[in-house]
Amino acid sequence: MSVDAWLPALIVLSSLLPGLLIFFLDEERHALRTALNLAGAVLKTGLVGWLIWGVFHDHAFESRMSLVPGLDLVLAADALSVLFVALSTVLWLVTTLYAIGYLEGSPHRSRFFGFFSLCVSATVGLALAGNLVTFLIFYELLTLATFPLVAHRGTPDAMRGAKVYLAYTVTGGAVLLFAVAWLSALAGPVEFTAGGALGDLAQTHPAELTAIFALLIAGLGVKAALVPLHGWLPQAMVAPAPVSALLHAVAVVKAGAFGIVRVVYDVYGVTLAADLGVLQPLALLAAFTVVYGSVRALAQDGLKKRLAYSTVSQVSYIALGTAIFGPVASIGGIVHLVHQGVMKITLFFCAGNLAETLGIHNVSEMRGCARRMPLTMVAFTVGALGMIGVPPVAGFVTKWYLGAGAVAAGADWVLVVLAMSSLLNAAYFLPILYAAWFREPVGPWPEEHPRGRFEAPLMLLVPALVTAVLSVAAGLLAAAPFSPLDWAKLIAEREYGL
Amino acid sequence: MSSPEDNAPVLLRGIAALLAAALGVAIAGALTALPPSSGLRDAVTGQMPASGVAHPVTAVLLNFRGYDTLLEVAVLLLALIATWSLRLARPPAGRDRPGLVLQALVRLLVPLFIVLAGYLLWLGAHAPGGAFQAGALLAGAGVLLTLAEGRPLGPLAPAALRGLAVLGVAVFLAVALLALGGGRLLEYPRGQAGLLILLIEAASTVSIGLALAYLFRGDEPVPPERRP
Amino acid sequence: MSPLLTYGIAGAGLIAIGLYALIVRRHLLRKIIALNVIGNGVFLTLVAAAPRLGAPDPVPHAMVLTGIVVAVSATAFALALAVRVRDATGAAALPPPDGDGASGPGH
Amino acid sequence: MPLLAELPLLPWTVTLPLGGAALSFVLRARAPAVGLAAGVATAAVGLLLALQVATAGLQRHAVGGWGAPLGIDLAADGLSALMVAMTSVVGLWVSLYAGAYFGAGNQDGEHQRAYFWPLWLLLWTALNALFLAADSFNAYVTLELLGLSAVALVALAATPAALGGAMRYLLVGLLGSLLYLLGVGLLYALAGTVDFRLLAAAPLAGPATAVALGVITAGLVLKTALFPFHFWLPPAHASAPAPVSAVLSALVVKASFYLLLRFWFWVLPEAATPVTLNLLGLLGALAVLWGGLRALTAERLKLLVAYSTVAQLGYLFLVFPLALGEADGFTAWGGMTLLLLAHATAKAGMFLSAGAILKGAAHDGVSGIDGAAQAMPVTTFAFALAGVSLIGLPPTGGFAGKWLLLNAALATGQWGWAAVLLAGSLLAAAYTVRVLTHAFTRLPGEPPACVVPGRLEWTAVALAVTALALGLAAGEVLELLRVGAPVVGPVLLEQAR
Repeated sequence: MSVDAWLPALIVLSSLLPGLLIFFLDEERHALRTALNLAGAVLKTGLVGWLIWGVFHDHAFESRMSLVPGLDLVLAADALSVLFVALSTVLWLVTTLYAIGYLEGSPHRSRFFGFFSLCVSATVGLALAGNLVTFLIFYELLTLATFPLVAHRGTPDAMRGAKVYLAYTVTGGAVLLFAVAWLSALAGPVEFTAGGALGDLAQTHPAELTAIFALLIAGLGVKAALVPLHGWLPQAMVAPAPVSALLHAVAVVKAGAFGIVRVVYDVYGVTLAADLGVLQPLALLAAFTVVYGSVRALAQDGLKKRLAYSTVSQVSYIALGTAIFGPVASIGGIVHLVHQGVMKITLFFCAGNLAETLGIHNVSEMRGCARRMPLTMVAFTVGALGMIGVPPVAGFVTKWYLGAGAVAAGADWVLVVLAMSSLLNAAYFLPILYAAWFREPVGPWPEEHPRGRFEAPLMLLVPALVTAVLSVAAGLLAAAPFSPLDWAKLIAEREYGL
Repeated sequence: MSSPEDNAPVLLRGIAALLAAALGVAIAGALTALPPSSGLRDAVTGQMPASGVAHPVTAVLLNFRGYDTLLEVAVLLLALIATWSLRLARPPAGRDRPGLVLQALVRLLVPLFIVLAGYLLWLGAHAPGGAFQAGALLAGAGVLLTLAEGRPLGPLAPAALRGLAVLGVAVFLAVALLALGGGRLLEYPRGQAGLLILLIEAASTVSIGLALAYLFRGDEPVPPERRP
Repeated sequence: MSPLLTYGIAGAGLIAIGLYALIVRRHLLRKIIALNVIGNGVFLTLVAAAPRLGAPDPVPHAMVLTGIVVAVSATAFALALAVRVRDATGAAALPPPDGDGASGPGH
Repeated sequence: MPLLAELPLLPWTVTLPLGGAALSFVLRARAPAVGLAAGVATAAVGLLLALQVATAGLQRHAVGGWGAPLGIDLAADGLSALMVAMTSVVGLWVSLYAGAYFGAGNQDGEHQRAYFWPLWLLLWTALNALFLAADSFNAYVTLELLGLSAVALVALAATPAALGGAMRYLLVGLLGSLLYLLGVGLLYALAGTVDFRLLAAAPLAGPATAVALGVITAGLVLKTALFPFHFWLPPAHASAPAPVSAVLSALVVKASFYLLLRFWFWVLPEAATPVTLNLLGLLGALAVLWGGLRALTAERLKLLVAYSTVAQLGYLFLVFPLALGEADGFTAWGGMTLLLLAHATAKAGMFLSAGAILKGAAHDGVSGIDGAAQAMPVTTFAFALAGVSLIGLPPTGGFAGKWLLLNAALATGQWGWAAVLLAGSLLAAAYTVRVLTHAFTRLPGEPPACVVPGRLEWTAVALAVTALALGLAAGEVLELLRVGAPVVGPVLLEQAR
């Protein structure tokens, strides 16, 4: 057996094994735990680099294990999975650093980092899943691994949020399971194939396929926080900041969005989905979610809640781009998987820093905070401007391609949605920026946290700055080879058979 | 015993009556529909010479279907262990002094019962009888002794008592496993069947008698020094 | 009606009576007796249903003997358990089926 | 392996625990050591037997050398080998757990220690003997041995609730076995044999056969606690000592269900009609829903787990409409078996972890385990992992089983059963989470110290991990299950494109 058959499995194991080891570490083994975490993250980054190189050169990576005859566990790499794997790997590395700094001195770190690693393993696993069942397995695993993270603080609020989170996701998981089982009963094992895996089933069973599509989207839509299935996301804000960052940027909502992309492109095939007439309703739902999330964000005073509703809105750009038939819009949707990730994680890191250092939890408390924490607020500003779509931050590239794609597909109404959403984004981010940079603080800042040479501990500050730089880089260097945009173009070419 | 009220709701009574009647009718109906047959009678008769005993029921119980009987002896042992595990409260001692008549009767009857048990045990090989009947007689003697003296077996050490209780299962199992060494479980060596069956039955008689007698008594005898 | 069938129908009747009493009667002693009535009905039925061409088939007889020993063992244990239930709960009847509700340590 | 194929493992699987029971009763002071040794040996022989069947096919041993119909045979096919293996695995961990559970030192603890071992080994004897019985009357004797030892083990807890539960359990169990005996007697009168294989070959039909199958089914359904005959199970399982609860829920109820399968799938498959099959499936479906709802509202932790057993048993009954009479019944058959095995290991792990948590808890309510994730993270992990398998989330054995049942339901167009599977999963998720939120709730002040021996924690983890591993080894399990299976077909039904 060649290494190509092992690489996907190794990538999953590189975080799974350290995670399992960490569970059994004593609370006090700080150095060993950190070493394990970082070794896993660095190893994974290296392996993913290898994977990117291989996929670009058309190597076939596939690890396959038979669970039951006819039910295989397949980990494989194609261009789309590599994009998501690379995103999660890089952001995991950054978030791990952040989490080590964030949780210093708090109890139950072994439990936290154990589940943290499991969570990333599940994300990477579902990114690399080569068939629907494998995707389902890691999708459910992700639910399980994130529940203890949301519940980590053990306070009544945390328990309530965790319960709501689980109620939503498990129900969604059951719906997804049902849909996958139905599809498998109809079509046999469904392997992800560029251009669609269902063959001529559409001729014989169009009604069933439409119903299954609706169920699949409903199941995935819970994690992707499509309205009206988004209720858990604002409640899950009780989690510690690194968890929120991970949930919003990489793991949970992204898994749902990624699943939608997979279903449309690699299960149904975009042409078949368009023929069935299921793309239009999906596009409308996504567009509604984009606007709805922004409107709700406007009304939130809690900083993390505002960011949460912003996620509801931004993640639906991905579904929107996917649901518009045509390669240009697809590129916009796919590239936003990455762009939204780096921008949103920046914002959450900053929110965590503000809360940790200055005790700021609400937008109304942010007046003048930029003077006290200029670097953090620079990062925050970059993320916020990116969300609005101001060039040269990455968000602009997304919106550009979405708009151009919509026009090319004759769906001009999407432009209206984009314009509205950008206006709303501006309406709920710009006042924050204005208040933070240009207004006087209400009173003296609390001095309860010891200050070092920098405004915040380095472990908290550096990750935010790194992701901010990445957000700008993804926009500035969009035309460069191996940029997210370049890679998204490669994916679209393969999906549309160009 | 205290008597709980014995009035069940009418609905429950109605359902129960319906269920019971339906079951009874179904069974009776099934019985009328049975075809005539001879069952395994001819098979048993054909193998009687090889069974080591002359009575067909004993042959079935201890040879052809001896494995059932091994488990059955285990069930009786289980009942004893289970009952002892309940730790029933002893009624306060010395409430009724046994009368002279009872004591005299016991002295007369117990030896007689033991002799009769031996006879029944031996008889089982060719006529109705055998270990269970013999054990029941022994238990009768034990019950009389319990009534007269408060315990069936005098001042026997608890460990020895337990040893006697498992004797039937132990000997049965030992014979079965010895046979397994030479072929199959409980496959008596050629010509030895009669003797081995008698051995098993004798050991079982002791254990059955002891178990039944102590089931009558209810609790496990505890040595005086461990009594609370 | 052949005599064997008479026994069989009597057995069926015993089973029916026992089942009724088992469900309806609340006192544990009655329930245990009801079970014994059912048991005897079953044994009677089995002997009556035994193959009946010519001389009797010894196999069902042996089975019934085994059944009787098992029944004796079970009855003895059931009686002891009934006494224990009465001692612990104060009534020789089954407690309500679903004793929910948390209770203190020692459980 | 020619040597393995010739070992007489069938009789040893039954006689070893029986001998161990007798010895542990006589040598009371050394009962834990003797009992544990006998348990380990029995488990080893049981697993070896499964390996023997997997490599050498069907096994049969004519006790006494007579052979059916005159004598009694012991036999093992794929299903019985898996049941014995399940008993071995669960039995091994429960034995290790029990060695540390029943406290030495005080008088009650000493008493429980002394009596647990002989009773538990007799129960193990009964289970192995039942799973290997090729003879329906012999199975009756094992049923009685099983029922009595199980009741005595429940009563070992000696609380009023346990004694009442044990009494009800005993009465129901005795009624069930008498009904079963009646049916076996009727079948003997019809066919002149009680051997399963010969009964299957006999031309059985007519009203007497129907009555016989009816009373057998009624008796076994009563013992399996199928809705609405489940009323006796929760109080008995919830009030027994933890290792006993584990054994009852994991193994004992499966024994009567196993016999039900023997009769319906092997002996009288032609007697099944759509109405009877759907009725059994419907009762199973109601059990899934009712058991799940009651688990959701139960106030005591162990009662919650016991009601979960009622629900999980319900799933198994879906095999009747999904596999019997279907041309490709093996998908559902395999799914049912995987669910059965996964439930055995997961539920045993769940009861063991619940028992360990409650040892240090203030009371036995669900909220009594507040803070358990802090004090006993390992045990909480075991409980959660077991719950994951009960819910049916991948990659556990519970998932593999549900996946196959779901596929069978969808491929044969029986939508209702698929809906039941999903509803049951949601309920299971809800009650598992109910417990976990309590476990994760932080108690004020310093985290409570863990008070139980490590053995109570690790054995529960081992069982939960086994439930997980079942999902990964599902292929091997199904291959073994094919040995002598009553239904055929591919594992997953492939729809003609």
